[in-house]
Amino acid sequence: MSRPPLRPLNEMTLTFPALSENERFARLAVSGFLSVLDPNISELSDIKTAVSEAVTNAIVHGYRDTAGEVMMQVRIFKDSRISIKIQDKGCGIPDVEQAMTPLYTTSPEEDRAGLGFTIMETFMEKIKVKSKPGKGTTVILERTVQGKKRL
Amino acid sequence: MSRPPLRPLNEMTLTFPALSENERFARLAVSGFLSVLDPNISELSDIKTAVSEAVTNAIVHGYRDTAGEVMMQVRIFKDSRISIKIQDKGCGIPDVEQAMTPLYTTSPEEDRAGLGFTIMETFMEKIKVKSKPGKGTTVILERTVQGKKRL
Amino acid sequence: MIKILTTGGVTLAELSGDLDHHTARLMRTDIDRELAEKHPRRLVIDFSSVTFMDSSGIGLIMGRYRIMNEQDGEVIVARPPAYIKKVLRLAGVDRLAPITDDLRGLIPKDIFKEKEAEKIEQTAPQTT
Amino acid sequence: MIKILTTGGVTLAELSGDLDHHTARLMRTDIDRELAEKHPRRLVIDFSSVTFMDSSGIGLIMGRYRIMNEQDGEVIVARPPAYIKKVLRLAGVDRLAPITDDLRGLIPKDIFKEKEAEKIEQTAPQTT
Ligand SMILES: Nc1ncnc2c1ncn2[C@@H]1O[C@H](COP(=O)(O)OP(=O)(O)O)[C@@H](O)[C@H]1O
Ligand SMILES: Nc1ncnc2c1ncn2[C@@H]1O[C@H](COP(=O)(O)OP(=O)(O)O)[C@@H](O)[C@H]1O
Repeated sequence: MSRPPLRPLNEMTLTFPALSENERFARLAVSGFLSVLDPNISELSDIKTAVSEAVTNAIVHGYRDTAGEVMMQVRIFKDSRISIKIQDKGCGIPDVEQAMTPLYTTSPEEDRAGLGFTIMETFMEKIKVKSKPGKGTTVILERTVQGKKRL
Repeated sequence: MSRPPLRPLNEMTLTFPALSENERFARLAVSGFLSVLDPNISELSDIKTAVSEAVTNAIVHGYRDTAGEVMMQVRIFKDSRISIKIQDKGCGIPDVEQAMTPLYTTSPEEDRAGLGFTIMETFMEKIKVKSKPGKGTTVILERTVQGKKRL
Repeated sequence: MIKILTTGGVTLAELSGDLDHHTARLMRTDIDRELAEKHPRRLVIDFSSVTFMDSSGIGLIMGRYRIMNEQDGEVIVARPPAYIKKVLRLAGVDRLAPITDDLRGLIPKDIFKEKEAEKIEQTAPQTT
Repeated sequence: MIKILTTGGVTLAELSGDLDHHTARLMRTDIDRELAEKHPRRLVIDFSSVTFMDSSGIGLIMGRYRIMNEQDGEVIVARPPAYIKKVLRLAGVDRLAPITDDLRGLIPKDIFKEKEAEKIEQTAPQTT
């Protein structure tokens, strides 16, 4: 798969405080912004699920002990390629590889299943995770939207 | 009417390039974010219309000759008071009072009706406009949401 | 989105979806082309399927009013939903273009026949 | 949102709306209270009205599985829509909690009678 070209056709950046009620709003904003690509139900559901995982992680883990802002940036490139960046300035992840292991979670007592990263990897084509303890975490999710018309 | 208290209960900030296709997205984001207040159809329609006017003005007038970013911030305060700020860093308005006169428009050739500010004033309870030629324009819209349950 | 049909000197423009600055530009192009080609004496704009409208809709009506008025024609604003009426009233649109909740008598009967014929032709929905 | 009913040792939890971290916390509280009070031998979670689910739904099922398993009870995942099945499969939920598209035989018949009675009582829709 080739890298997306540098200039997006359209983009939006959203910031909101790390409140769990904003998880739903983040999904809504993503599907609203991508509606111009006319995604089919299955890919829209995949994208919303992946975004929900990343935003929830920022709220639940990133800002576990603190308040803070979550940033989400959605970009649309040529040929319906999309890139979604979710960023927090929270506690960060000491070992990203370990964190991405299926079923690994640091919050089992809160009914976290340890499957957030697994879902992001499965439902998107590409995932990049940058994190630094004490500085925060950035997750970049990428994929192509086929859309209804082109199926 | 009393001033809204200083700390919002929730807020979101959205930025997007001044493309006309984003007018729809801005309305969608506002109604999605305010859905927790359960606004009735009539107030939701009023708020969406006022927001649409301010965002369209930023795109049509503010960035008439240039590209740029539109910022929209929505805040929810106690007792369902809301405040919506729409900001551009475009050309600015030389005479705000004149601009706010009903039917006044600098773009009649583009079928602008000169009623944007009139609609914002009528459909919201309070409007503040700050503008500086060459620097940009900030519009702040405020009102209370009654909601379905409280009617 | 927009569907346009002219019969017997009457142009019926059926608008649907959100009517804002972005979509008004697309609708305007289609309506003005039809007016220039067919020279109707009456333009009926049907708002019954419009889901949102801001002052761009007022601009759309006023601009069409100016064109029709030049050739001694009229513009009728038909079947606006309640939230659109609010904007229309605020703009005082009815002083220039009458607002009606009923299409009967305003458009020739055979416009409906043509619409039926068109429906059978169109298998896929039209996109703008 | 959630509606819970227990009859004949079976608890039926009907979930609706989006199931994410935010709503899962509310649902969990209600389910766990019912389990602690009624000690059912079977918990049937009905997903047919769930409009979205992420891994928080898996956590909700797994947590309830642990509670039920301790008291030798079982959890059944009923009527999940297609997009939810995808998440369930990925998590391998069916190894612990059977997934079914049919409620018949799983819950006592009189649970439906109670539901009817409740419907008549409730004039306004319940909110959580
Ligand atoms: N934004 C983040 N900030 C800090 N830690 C994180 C973040 N995202 C993930 N993690 C860590 O990675 C682990 C695995 O994440 P994930 O696969 O999403 O499972 P879960 O959220 O169910 O724990 C989390 O338990 C947490 O320790
Ligand atoms: N964000 C803005 N930047 C620059 N000029 C603006 C802006 N908003 C409004 N104006 C000026 O104010 C005038 C009146 O605005 P408005 O009442 O919304 O009517 P309209 O948009 O139909 O022209 C505009 O024609 C324009 O000259």
